Amino acid sequence: MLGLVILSSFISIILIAFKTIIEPKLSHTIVLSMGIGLNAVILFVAFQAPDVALTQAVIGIGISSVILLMGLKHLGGNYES
Amino acid sequence: MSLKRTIPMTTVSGFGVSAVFILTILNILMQNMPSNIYRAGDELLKLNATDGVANSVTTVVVYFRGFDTLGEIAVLFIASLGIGLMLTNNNLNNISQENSNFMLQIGAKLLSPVIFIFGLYIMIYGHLSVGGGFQGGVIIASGILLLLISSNGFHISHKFVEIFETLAGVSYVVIGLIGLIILDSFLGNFLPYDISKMGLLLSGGIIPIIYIIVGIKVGSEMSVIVDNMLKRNIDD
Amino acid sequence: MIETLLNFLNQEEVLQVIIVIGSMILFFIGLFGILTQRHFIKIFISIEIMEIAIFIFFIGLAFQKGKTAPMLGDGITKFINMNDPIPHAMILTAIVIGMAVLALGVSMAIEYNKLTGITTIDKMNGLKN
Amino acid sequence: MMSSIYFIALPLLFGFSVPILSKFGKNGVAYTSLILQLSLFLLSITLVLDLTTPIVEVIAISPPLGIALVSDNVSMFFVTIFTFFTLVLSIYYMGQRENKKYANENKFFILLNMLLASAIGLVLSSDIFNIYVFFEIAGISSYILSSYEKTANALEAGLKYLLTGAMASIFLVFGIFLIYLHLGTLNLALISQNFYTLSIELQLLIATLLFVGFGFKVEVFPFNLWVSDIYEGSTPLVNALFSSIVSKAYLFVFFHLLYLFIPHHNFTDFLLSVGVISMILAEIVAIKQTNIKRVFAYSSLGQLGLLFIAFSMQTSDAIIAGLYILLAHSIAKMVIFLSLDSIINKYKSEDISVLEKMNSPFMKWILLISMLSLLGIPLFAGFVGKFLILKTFGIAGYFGIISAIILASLIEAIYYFKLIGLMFKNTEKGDYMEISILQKSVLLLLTISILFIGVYPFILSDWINLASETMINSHTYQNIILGVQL
Repeated sequence: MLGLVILSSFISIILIAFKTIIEPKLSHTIVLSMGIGLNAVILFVAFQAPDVALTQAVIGIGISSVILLMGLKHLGGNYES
Repeated sequence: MSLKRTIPMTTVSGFGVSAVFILTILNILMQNMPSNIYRAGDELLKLNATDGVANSVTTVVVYFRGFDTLGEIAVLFIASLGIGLMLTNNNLNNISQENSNFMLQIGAKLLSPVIFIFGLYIMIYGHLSVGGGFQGGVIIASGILLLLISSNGFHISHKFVEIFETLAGVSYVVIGLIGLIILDSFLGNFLPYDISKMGLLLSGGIIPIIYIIVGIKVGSEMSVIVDNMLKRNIDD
Repeated sequence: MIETLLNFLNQEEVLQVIIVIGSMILFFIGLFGILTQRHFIKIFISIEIMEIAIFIFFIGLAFQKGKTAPMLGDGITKFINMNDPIPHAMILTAIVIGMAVLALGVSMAIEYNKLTGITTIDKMNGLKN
Repeated sequence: MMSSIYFIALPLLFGFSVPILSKFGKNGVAYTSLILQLSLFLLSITLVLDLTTPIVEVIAISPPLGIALVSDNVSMFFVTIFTFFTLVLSIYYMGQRENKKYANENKFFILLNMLLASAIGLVLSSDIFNIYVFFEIAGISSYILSSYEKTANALEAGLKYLLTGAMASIFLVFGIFLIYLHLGTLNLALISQNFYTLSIELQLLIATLLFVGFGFKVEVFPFNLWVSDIYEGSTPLVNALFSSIVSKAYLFVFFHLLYLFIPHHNFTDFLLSVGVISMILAEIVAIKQTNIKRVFAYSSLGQLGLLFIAFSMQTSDAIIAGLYILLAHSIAKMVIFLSLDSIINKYKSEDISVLEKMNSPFMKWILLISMLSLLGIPLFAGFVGKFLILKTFGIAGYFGIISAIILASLIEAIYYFKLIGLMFKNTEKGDYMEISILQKSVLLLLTISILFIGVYPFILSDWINLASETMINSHTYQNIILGVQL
């Protein structure tokens, strides 16, 4: 099972990352980047690193996305010109 | 050469060069897979058995590589200082001026105590199970964020948070210096640590104390960062 | 059929190959983003992707199949047959540092935008002469 | 008790306790910072005078597993000049504080001390991941310092610095991870002992990653295109810090790692050509510049290229020459940027014609002496290093390099004499420029030291010879660290 979990997480993380880069709408980009973080959490748990997974969950997904969303709000404009 | 012909050529050659580059790096990495050599971490795991701390990641973060953690706290401190410097005294529009919706207000009231208790648990039990000061501090800061965006009346006083921040930072360095004076090594574990108490809350000497200090420091820094970004109060 | 596929995937060598290829592709997606995208937010997210890629690479290759997480609990009473804790500690430090740099960068971008109205890096050329 | 840990612990303690210190009147933080820097300078002097054998300061557990700070001849050389220049800069700032005070001054002092602590940490640390942490502290405080004034230009400079710095740290940390995966240790001495056991492609990959990571900060050729923007956007006071302290710390760490990991001459030609290209290119671009900060930024890049050439040779003589150049360049750039700070504040212009307007005979002569020293005219400090490096390359038979260095000096002479000509032109001058007695004495002290080193360089030769021996010899370093038991 471990191999399958890791393989599928990698496939989804790569697809999401590619979509994140090419997505023109910026708020969608930030939400998609949370998806990258979530898959990374799954991978860290699979690699027996619960501490890193918890840190990635609270910092990588939580606070970073909040900071980026607030930055987007202050920068104004949801689309790339 | 006209522009129409140059652009596809540069794109194609760029892709070609980067493909060769990527394949070379992949080739090097695939031919040199790390073997299961005996690493410094295995030695530390052995040492950890004499330290009385159940979570060996905590021991490594706080004690064996505690100097890195001090530097990391300094990075966070400087970043928070810089954000305060950048985002003060400007007339950015307040993000949540209007009343937030009813569900968010009620949900925040119900959830925030749970989040705070969870954060405190993660912080205090960092040396026994998964988690520790960083994670707990950030969880508490996210609880404060929830309160900040849900209710209009709530605001945190930077002066009040600064007290915690200062005390935590100063006591971290002072504990390190006490170790230097008593044991001749900075951040030395000068409190008694008993192996038979492994798994209890009071075990591991200075390790849980430092991790709680780190938690307080990280929690207050992160709250200030989030608050500065939200621009709810400009009292700095 | 599925049995054999699962067993094939569970071999340690196959896992390592998946980790190296997957994380390197992720790394180069991030690099591609930095080189092609122009908006500040996109650039910061691309940097984050590159960071996550090397974190996965490191934790994945330091992981040895069959060993547990480096802490006591669930009937484990001795520090043997555990994964290496040093990579975990290093990644913890690196994640927090990355977040701090990201937050500072976003706040600088906000302030710069307030003064000039610029949101993309290619328009950032007040210092060229 | 003397210990090298105080160099890092005390600035951190100062930074964390600023809210308490600011309660003691409006000068509390400024004077505490000054006292701290003075005591760190005295501490470094005491440690240098006592230094008979290298001292290893153990943190928590003994070296191969834990982190240790090594104070030997060469690291203490760098620590001494860093503490000295920070002290000088603080005193200079105190001299102008009455008239022009920075906004949020407390934060400026925190950042200054953090930058000092991280530069010292980079030089002293013997653990590669710890070096990464200090790399980040130095980076993040430099980003904030370069956008300290919060003008559009300053913020642009800070953002550019931040983006390149974030890229650099990703490559650096990737290299560190590969080292740990394949060698199982983070200790510099153990890595140094075992690095040759890796396959040659992997060595090359790790070396490339570290070169890219440090290349952004050491300001060498492919990565230095953005540096002049940062110098233009920041205040000259901050430029003095970058030019005299931060880039020197990164340069030392880069070559320290190079000598430890790859102590043979495989990369000498490559590194020499990188140095030559960055030197010549920077000097050529400098001629056309009209912004005075940009001129000196490119001149800094050129001098760093020269330093890069000197250290790339990997021989003891070349390192001696390099250390002389480094010292002379730091002092001269300190003088130039400090006086530029006053000049730009006074005449509100950054064009090179501001030198024409400048009405202060004292400043004129100070600037003249430091520019002549940078050019390498005999009887000034810069001459010793340039002479020694030409001699070394002459003996080794690298005549291409010698002609490149002479060419670069000639180009340098063109724009320096242009600036000197502007200063001594007999045109209508602006208002008379007053500077305080404190600032005058600081500049005078630095200028006298330029002349003193130029006339009597042998006073430093014992110290510098020992430093270069220590730096080149990787076996001694391994023995020092691996011999320690707590």
